[in-house]
Amino acid sequence: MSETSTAPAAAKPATPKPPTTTILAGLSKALMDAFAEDDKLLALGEDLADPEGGGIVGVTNGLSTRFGGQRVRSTPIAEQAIIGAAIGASLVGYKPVAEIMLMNFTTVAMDMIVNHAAKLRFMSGGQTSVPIVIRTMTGLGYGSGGQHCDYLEAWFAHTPGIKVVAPSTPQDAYGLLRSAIEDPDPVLFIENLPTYRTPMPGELPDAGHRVPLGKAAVQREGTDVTVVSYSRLAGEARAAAELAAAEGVSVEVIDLRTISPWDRETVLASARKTGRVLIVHEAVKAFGAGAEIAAVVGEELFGQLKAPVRRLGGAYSAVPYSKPLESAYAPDRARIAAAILALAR
Amino acid sequence: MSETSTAPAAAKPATPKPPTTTILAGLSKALMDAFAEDDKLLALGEDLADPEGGGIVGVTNGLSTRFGGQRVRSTPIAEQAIIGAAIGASLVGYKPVAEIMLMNFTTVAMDMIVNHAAKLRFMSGGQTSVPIVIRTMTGLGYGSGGQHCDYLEAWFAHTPGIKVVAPSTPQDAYGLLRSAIEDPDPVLFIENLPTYRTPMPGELPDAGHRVPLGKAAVQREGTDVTVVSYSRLAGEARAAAELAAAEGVSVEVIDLRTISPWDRETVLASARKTGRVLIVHEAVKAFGAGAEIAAVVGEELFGQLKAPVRRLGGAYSAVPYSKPLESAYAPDRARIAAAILALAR
Amino acid sequence: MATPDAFEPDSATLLEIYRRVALLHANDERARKVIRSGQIAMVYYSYRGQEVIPAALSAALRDDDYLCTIYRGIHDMLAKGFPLDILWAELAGRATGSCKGKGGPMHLTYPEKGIMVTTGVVGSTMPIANGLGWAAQLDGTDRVVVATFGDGASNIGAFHESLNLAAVWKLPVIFLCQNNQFAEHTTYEAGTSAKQIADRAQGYNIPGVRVDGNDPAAMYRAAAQAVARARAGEGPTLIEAMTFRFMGHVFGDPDAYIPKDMKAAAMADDPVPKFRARLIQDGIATDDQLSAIEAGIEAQIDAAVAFALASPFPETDELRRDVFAEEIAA
Amino acid sequence: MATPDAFEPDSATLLEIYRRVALLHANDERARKVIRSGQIAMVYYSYRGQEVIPAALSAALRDDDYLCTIYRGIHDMLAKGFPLDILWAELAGRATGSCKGKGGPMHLTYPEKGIMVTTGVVGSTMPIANGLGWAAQLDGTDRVVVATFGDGASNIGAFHESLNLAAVWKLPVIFLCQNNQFAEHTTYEAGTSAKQIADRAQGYNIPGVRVDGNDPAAMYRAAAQAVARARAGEGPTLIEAMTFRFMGHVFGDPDAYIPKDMKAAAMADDPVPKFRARLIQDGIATDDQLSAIEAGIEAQIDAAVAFALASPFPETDELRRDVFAEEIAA
Ligand SMILES: Cc1ncc(C[n+]2csc(CCOP(=O)(O)OP(=O)(O)O)c2C)c(N)n1
Ligand SMILES: Cc1ncc(C[n+]2csc(CCOP(=O)(O)OP(=O)(O)O)c2C)c(N)n1
Ligand SMILES: [Mg+2]
Ligand SMILES: [Mg+2]
Repeated sequence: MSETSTAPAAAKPATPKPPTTTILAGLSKALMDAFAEDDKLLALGEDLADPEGGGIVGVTNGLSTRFGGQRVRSTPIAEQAIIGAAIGASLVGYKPVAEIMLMNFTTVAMDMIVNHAAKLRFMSGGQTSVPIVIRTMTGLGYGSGGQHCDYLEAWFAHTPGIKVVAPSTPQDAYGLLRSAIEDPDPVLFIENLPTYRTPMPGELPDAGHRVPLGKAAVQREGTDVTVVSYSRLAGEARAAAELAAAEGVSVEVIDLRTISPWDRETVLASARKTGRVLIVHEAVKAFGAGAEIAAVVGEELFGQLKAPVRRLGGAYSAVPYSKPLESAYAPDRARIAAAILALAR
Repeated sequence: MSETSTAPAAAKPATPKPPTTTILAGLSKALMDAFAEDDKLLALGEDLADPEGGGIVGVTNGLSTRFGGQRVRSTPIAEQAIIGAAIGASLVGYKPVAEIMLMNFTTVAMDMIVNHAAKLRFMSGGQTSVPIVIRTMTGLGYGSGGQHCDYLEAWFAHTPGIKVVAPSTPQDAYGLLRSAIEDPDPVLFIENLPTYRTPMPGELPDAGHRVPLGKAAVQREGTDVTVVSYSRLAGEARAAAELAAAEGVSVEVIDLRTISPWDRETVLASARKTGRVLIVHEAVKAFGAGAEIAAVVGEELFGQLKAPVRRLGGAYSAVPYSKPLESAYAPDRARIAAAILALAR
Repeated sequence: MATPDAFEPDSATLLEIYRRVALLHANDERARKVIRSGQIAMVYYSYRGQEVIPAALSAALRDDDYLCTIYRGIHDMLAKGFPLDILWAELAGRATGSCKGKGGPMHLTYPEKGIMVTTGVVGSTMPIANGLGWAAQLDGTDRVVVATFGDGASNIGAFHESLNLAAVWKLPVIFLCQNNQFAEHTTYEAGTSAKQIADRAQGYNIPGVRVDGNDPAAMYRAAAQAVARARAGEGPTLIEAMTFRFMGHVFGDPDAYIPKDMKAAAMADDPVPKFRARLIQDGIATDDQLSAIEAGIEAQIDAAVAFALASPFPETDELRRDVFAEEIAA
Repeated sequence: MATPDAFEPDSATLLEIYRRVALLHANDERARKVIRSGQIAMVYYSYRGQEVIPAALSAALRDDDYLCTIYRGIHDMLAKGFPLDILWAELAGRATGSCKGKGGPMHLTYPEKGIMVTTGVVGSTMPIANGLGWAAQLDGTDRVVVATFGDGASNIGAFHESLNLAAVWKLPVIFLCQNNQFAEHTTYEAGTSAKQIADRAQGYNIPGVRVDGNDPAAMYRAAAQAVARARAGEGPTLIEAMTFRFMGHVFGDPDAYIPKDMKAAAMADDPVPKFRARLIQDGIATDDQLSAIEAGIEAQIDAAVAFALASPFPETDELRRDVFAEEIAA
């Protein structure tokens, strides 16, 4: 905006810069809008309220000031207590959004998440339910080493009773978080830390925007190869598709958005069309979420594919510190593009 | 034995009953033998020492009496403290065998297992290592409901730096536990509780017996269908193979024994031979360990299989209490046999 | 804050506590009988010997107060008002059970009486109880929450995180440790470093009270004082109620790890007949009155067991229900 | 047990403590300078202001004692003898680093000086320290183990489980809480219910000591007493060492959540120049002597940084090494 208004009158009219926004802004607006609409919403987590800076990255900035310190509470460093408090409040009508700062710290709260949040509806025969959202951030790229950036979505996808969501755009971040909050069951909501502030195309959606859980997005249409991904690497897959396009390969890019339950119909329809599927995630490849997708595609489209289903994922090691190792650890656009070309060949 | 000695002299000579033993006996002997050979071995866990009954099921019965209460220690109910103590002692030359009573209780120790035990060798650049064994039991069949019998092996198989083992026979229980103890890295050792005391063919191996980690067992040869399984369901698969044989289908049964790293060569060789693969586990099917195996078989043998790779696994729910539901939850020999026949058709 | 004496139970309260004790006692006897008879197979954690604790506690609670309890918690739930018929149907795994047979004895739930969570994981009542307390705070009600747990559970991380959070947030939660002196087969001393568990309260700057849980009046006073404190918005209390479990850890446990004289002494001091005799001696009730109460209870249990055994098992379709709000596709 | 006075540091010890303080101080200044200069990019948790704690502690330790420390732990490690060159090479992610560049600033390890674990997960030093203590017990040595952690970490489950186990097993472990009054952006009061963290020791029936961690003599006395107790087989001690972190939580933290006057007061009371002035005033060292020590340290750091920056990065093959003892196939 400032660009057009400050342009000298004589200059040729500046093409307006296409609007951009960020995932961080999408998440923050989703929380603000949702809290404004439903006074049963709560938020809790370490450093989450404004006296503590409104969240270590600022996603919840302003929330406690606007909605009060009783509804938006910073907690001690005690992840079992955080998830337990969310569960308890949710059993009697509240909708807490709990934050586990980094996904690796879910490891100290797995009992609450897996044995309790995910199971209480079933074990109580439907008498109680746990409509909570657990927001957590992760992702490599800033040299945090082995204990701060794992993608552990496969653990939770393997856990009946909890849904798993991971957006890759600001608009999806908004729409998925709103849907996760409205969902009657627990949702694990995975945010990529390194791309929080990356400018991405488009504007922030308005308050009516929702992205349904369980529905993938075909972010780019193509005919030769289907790439299935989610979270940050969906963005890398889109970039890789452009690289492949330059080599004459037409790529369809599917962002799963919801990892569990995942959108079989959309993936299978695309796979049927292209006959070639590549699945990409930052999590360790072995026993990762991609394995389930590959297994289902292979089973459902037996004899109909033109090539084996391929997977790219994180290396089989802890995430390394040193920059060259960290860069080599997970697929990037170049490696994805190379895999696409190899598949198409 | 008593049968032959008490048989009346005049009766026709009784065919000697083939010897049987149990997984429980195999595990106990493995611990006894290993402790006798290496005084760096330690054991710790809840109720594990003899004053506390030598373990809630008796696997460690007699161990503390024989090797002393300093080496074999009962602990408070504190799974993080248990695994932490094992890790610490292992860093400086001891080889602790830690027990997490039930696999669902690994949920309170995931940080120690995943962020520490599995990663310290890598993160220290090989300066330290964590040669521990984590024994844990699980499995449905005794009405313990939603929080006491999950199979969570897929979580650990997805974690670089820790191996995952699950025997289905007394001899393998012995040989795998000895190998796990001797392994220089952390091993998660999964024991099936309901079959601890089931009489199984064969005798207890002697102290030299080892089953190498990472090596599957072809427990039954066949030509039409390959069934890949482990833990209790490997036994059900063997029984199912007999049922299928009666219908004229020749089944090869592979017991993986080690889930991570799993024996690709053996599985792929069998799959190449039969062209039809069924993977069976008690864990939830969705995003289970079977998905990785199906994905790899589908990828490696693309175009060479006669039928899609099929998987059977636990239902997508918490484990139910009520007997009919519990029985319906996981595959049994009848369902496995039906799946084999459907595949072979 | 009023002293415990301000919470002395009157005769009517003591009689009401006894009614609950008698119910709990009879139900435990019956459960073990039914298992022995083979009518119902279940993993059963007898609370025999611990009846007075929840009976006295619940007399200080309202129906709309919340409870989170554990595998050894049927006494807690019955005292709080869990209906016998759907309890027994659940124990028998029937479709008519409170949880449609899906939960079983370790996961009994009955929100109508505030019985929100039963867990089989040691320590896990406490983090969830805090959330219920937070809700009560937000609602602006004076509801209180009780989280019960064992002595062994006081050594697990969830205990610590929960008491700290409850104290910092001043939550209306009562942390009730039923110290039966054993955790499975492990003695108090082998697992627990504190001289007494109540000492741990100091680490959270909250009241820590040790009480003879088998003494109805003492237990009532301690509970009522903690309830009053919570209702007044003054925050959590840790109660350590001393008791003993007569039947070992789980049904069938030969309990060789319990010193014989310790067990004999505890059983000789059985709180149930002792309380009964006391009521008669103090003129609060006659033997006949108590016998009538007990007979009524037996009849109710008879009916509940019969209801349970006559009920159908759930359909296997139930595996697809209650995983999420929406039924899962077959 | 001897009183703390029995552990009064002599002049030589105080000078040795200062040598370490000066090293820690200079290294932190350099680290922030190197980051600002862009020579090394890293997530850096400055310990500026907390130098006296590990300097005094380590003067009471032997090389063969064990240490488990945290992301904010470079001061602990340097004081324990971590070599500067492989420290800096690791910070720079080089193949010559102590962990071949794989661990980085949050996972520094150097077993030769007993530096066994550095963790980035709050609370996780403590469970592992117990295992090292168990090993020392089994070995029959009088080695001790120190687990350091922050005030915020005293609220997580691992703290509780670890102190309890250490107390029950009488392990030679010192639980050293560096209470800098903030956990990330959260104040002590907003996260911690105890009046003081040392109070929590009572829940484990072990000594709990609160000490001014910025006072070299007081810190040394507390540490030496705990070490003596551990070496004598009398079990663990909880030390709460009061301090302040001058640079916020992580490099770049604008620390708006810290009350300005609180920070100003703390920085005006900077323990490093204060200690230095004290040594001169007490005639333990001259300004020149101390300046010479400081200059020597600067030269060592210069050399270490140069070594680091001149070292090669690891080969990507390293991803397959040290996952297991045996290298993983490509
Ligand atoms: C986290 C966890 N670890 C271990 C167990 C196994 N377990 C079940 S009950 C029990 C003993 C609990 O003792 P206590 O807390 O004293 O309660 P009590 O059974 O005596 O009532 C143990 C160890 C469990 N259920 N959960
Ligand atoms: C289990 C866990 N939860 C959250 C975090 C994120 N985190 C890193 S440092 C920190 C604050 C720790 O405060 P304190 O223990 O006082 O140590 P200090 O940083 O002040 O030295 C938090 C919350 C973590 N690393 N681990
Ligand atoms: Mg107990
Ligand atoms: Mg701090």
